[in-house]
Amino acid sequence: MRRVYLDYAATTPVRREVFEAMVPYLTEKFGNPSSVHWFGREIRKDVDEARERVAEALNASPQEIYFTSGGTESDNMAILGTAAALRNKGRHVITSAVEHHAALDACLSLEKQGYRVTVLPVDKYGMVDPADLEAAIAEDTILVSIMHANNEVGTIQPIKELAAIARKHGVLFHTDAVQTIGAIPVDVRELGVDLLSLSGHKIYGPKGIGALYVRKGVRLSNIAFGGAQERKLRPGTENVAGIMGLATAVELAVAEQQETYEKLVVLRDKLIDGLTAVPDVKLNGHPQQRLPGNVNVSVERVEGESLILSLDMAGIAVSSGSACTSGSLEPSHVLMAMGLDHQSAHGSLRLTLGKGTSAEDIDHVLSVFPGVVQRLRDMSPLRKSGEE
Amino acid sequence: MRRVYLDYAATTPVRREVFEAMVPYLTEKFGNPSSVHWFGREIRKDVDEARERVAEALNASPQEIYFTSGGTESDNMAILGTAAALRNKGRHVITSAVEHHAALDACLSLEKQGYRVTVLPVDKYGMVDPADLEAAIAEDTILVSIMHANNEVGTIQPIKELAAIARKHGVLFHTDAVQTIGAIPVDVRELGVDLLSLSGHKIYGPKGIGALYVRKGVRLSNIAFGGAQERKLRPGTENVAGIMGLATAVELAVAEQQETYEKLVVLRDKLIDGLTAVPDVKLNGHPQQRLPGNVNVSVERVEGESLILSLDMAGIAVSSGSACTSGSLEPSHVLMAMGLDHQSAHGSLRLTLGKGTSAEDIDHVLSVFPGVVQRLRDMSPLRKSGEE
Amino acid sequence: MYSEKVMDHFQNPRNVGEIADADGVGEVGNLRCGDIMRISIKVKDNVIEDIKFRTFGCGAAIATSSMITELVKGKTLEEAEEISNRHVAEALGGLPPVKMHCSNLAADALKAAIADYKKRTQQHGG
Amino acid sequence: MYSEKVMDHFQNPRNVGEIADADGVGEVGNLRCGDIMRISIKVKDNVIEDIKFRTFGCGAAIATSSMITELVKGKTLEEAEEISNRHVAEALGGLPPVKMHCSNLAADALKAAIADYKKRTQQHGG
Ligand SMILES: Cc1ncc(COP(=O)(O)O)c(C=O)c1O
Ligand SMILES: Cc1ncc(COP(=O)(O)O)c(C=O)c1O
Repeated sequence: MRRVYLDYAATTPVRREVFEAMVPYLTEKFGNPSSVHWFGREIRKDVDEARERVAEALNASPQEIYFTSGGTESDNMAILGTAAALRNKGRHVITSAVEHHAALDACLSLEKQGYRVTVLPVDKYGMVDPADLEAAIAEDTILVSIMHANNEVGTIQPIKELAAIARKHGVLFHTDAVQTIGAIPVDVRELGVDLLSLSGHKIYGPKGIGALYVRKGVRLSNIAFGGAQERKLRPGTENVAGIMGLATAVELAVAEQQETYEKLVVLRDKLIDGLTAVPDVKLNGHPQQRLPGNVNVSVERVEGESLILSLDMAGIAVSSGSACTSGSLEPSHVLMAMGLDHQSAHGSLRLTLGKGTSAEDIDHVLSVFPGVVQRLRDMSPLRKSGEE
Repeated sequence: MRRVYLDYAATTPVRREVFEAMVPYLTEKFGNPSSVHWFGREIRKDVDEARERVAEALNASPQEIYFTSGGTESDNMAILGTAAALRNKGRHVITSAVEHHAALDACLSLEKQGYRVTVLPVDKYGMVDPADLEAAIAEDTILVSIMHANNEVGTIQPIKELAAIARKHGVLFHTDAVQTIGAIPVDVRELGVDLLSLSGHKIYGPKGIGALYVRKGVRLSNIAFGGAQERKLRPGTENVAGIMGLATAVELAVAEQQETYEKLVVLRDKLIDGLTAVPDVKLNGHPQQRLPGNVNVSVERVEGESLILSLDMAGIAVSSGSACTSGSLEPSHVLMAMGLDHQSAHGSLRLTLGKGTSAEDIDHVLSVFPGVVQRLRDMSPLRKSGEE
Repeated sequence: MYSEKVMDHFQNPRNVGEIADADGVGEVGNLRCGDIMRISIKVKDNVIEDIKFRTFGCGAAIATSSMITELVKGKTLEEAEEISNRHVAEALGGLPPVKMHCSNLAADALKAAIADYKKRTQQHGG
Repeated sequence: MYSEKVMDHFQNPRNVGEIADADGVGEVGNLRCGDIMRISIKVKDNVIEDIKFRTFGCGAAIATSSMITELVKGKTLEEAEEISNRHVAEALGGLPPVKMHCSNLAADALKAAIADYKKRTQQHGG
């Protein structure tokens, strides 16, 4: 069966160059970078170099890069680490309603410790209004965390503008750039952010590795305890192979960003046009301020998981904001925050494009999609007003 | 130059079988185990199977195994997770003075949150006295965390006895088994522990992966926030390649434990005899209750880092509890807790044996060691009483 | 995630549709939770002669709907009423724990259809 | 971790030992911190004619000891006194940040030896 993978926002295959960068560290180069002897020093040098390469790709300096176990830990470290470090300065944190749970839940967890958390609303495209941020900043605000682009609907936030507002008020600004590295430009100085999270496995790197950019001068408290690794901020023997893979992945993603963008946008728009040509299929997310690889649609009168499964049986791998894919009863908090009704939220479908996506893949999906939708609609008790 | 690696307690090379178990997950098998479609389901099945294999090796059940980013995170999760879950039951935690910093510092961090922490002393061999534990348990004690065997001096604690005392008082018991898997038998039911940490890179697995055993019925609070992975206890996309590698590493380590033990003990004792034959070189740690691969000696009148460097220049990789290897001014908290004087603590040397160690390696070390010591002693202003 | 049986019923659902002159119709679920099931039955001599379903819902919801129609076709009303969520899940070779609520819905929809039939016949009869 | 220069001085330390009939001896550090340095000097016409060290300490401690003896040999006491920790570290091509305290010790030991020499000559002279 022809298999078409359109779930690059969930995870990406490790690219050849990344795999090859990792292999030495899973075979002969096995030392512990904390060791004083040759076996350790050899690795320390390589890890330092990897840090430099990641820094350079983001326009940061090496001392501003901390390696973590993934995007989730980066978000947690940024949010919980600054909140703890600044607890005597203030206890108010601002985030948005469409954040990834790694950021949103980290923020909300602070409520139990007596912090106030403001969750900014978004418009129907999933966009935060800078005026809302301006209005939400109070005397005791210490941190704003708003993602660079959303993983479900692809909406790109006006981070530069938002970060400038925070800076004006002397408030730290964190952004989750897990979905934007390699998709759109990510330059920490240009964006003007204080903290920025990224993850390996979304950019053709390995799973279980990520990084956090922490601007020089920003102090975090430890959220984990142990050895002195990562300048005492992130204890635990370094995932050396992962770090080497991440450096290569970040470097290549950034180098190829422009080219990737141009290629994907064309395929994305072709896919959007084709899908929304089916009756009662509507695009979710921002029509322009959108990740080049993201397509998110709501298919009326059909539930998302049944759509995924049907497409999967046809060899097409996609995902959904349907509650039933998450094991909860509530559908995606992102779609709900955008004001979708329950039917549209349950009937959402996310198709995300990447390096391996071809025009033939899109054609294939568009040839399969109408039949799958029709079949499920025939099975559905919901009817279009006026129908039957 | 002939290179002899005698720092297996710091980290181990990834064994061939482990590397091969990982490769598919760094190449074609790239799906996200949380995905509903085929690419995800394929991986979910493999991760579930890996969990079963780890569980079986420890005599646990699969639902009792959680994958983490390493030994440090496992220790943190066990200690901070139970402390938070039981905060309304009591706020007293007991640990020992020779724990790894990942456990000790996690315990001590609780003091800031209003917990009491009792740090049990050890005898001159680094051993905890069960009577001390019995005496320390109070009404409000919720957790005891004592390591299975020490990473610096190799002393094996009487965990079964210690855990029984905790159980008798209805107190949870955690043990850090990072150094014991594959070295001595580790059976969670036989040991009678509630929580047990392990790490991949100490057992010929990859760095950046570990696991925590949590006995059925023991409830932990989240210490990280995000997705629903690892039954909502440990969020973040799974390090799939790491998990597959870890499962193979644990399985092989346990299968070969007896054989490894028998081989290493012989080499270890030969090394101990040879080193301590040099004047004023004394063994640290327990003479019998000792890891099969651990040798730790104090070399009087010589500082540890200078010893490591000198041996390193001769191609021999070892480590030290010297302050100067850790960048602090205080030497190893383990050696100090055992009552060593500053000179002996600063002059300690750890040589740890493993799979690759041969009798020729030991001979080589023993042929180099006396000269190196002599040279540094000649350079030292310290003199044996009566000398010069 | 799903058993082969579930996938078979999802892929080839039995008895999809609506009985035009049904003797009883039951609809349960709501859009909030993302599951709606409608079951219509044709009853003759106390036996479920025909049954059809329409479902908006996940794979498990569709499979349990399909399975329950197979299980009760030809059964008496009393036998049909005894069919529980557990039976449906078992007949499907098990369901993932997070999906158990879907099998509730199928049995509930069937019960609602039988209740509707009884109400109608009581009205007719009484 | 260490520069090549540091490793060279560690591996081939210059001027190790003790001057039997030294004009000044300085010892600094303590066992608690794991560093002890002893420097002995021979002075003629206000110039450091010979210098030797003995050090118990890490690689950096030994290398800085060795380096400082090279730096001051043949220098006047005034010139020698001007040598700071920074100079020693720089002459070694830099030291890791955590090791900077070791270079303090070397300069301190030299200062102590010069002070000892001055004390002795003052006693003789006065
Ligand atoms: C926007 C965003 N943030 C954070 C994460 C978490 O990253 P990881 O899976 O590496 O922990 C993801 C992906 O799952 C994501 O899409
Ligand atoms: C006893 C012990 N516990 C915990 C750890 C930490 O494990 P990891 O480096 O995988 O975080 C180590 C090793 O560094 C160890 O030896």
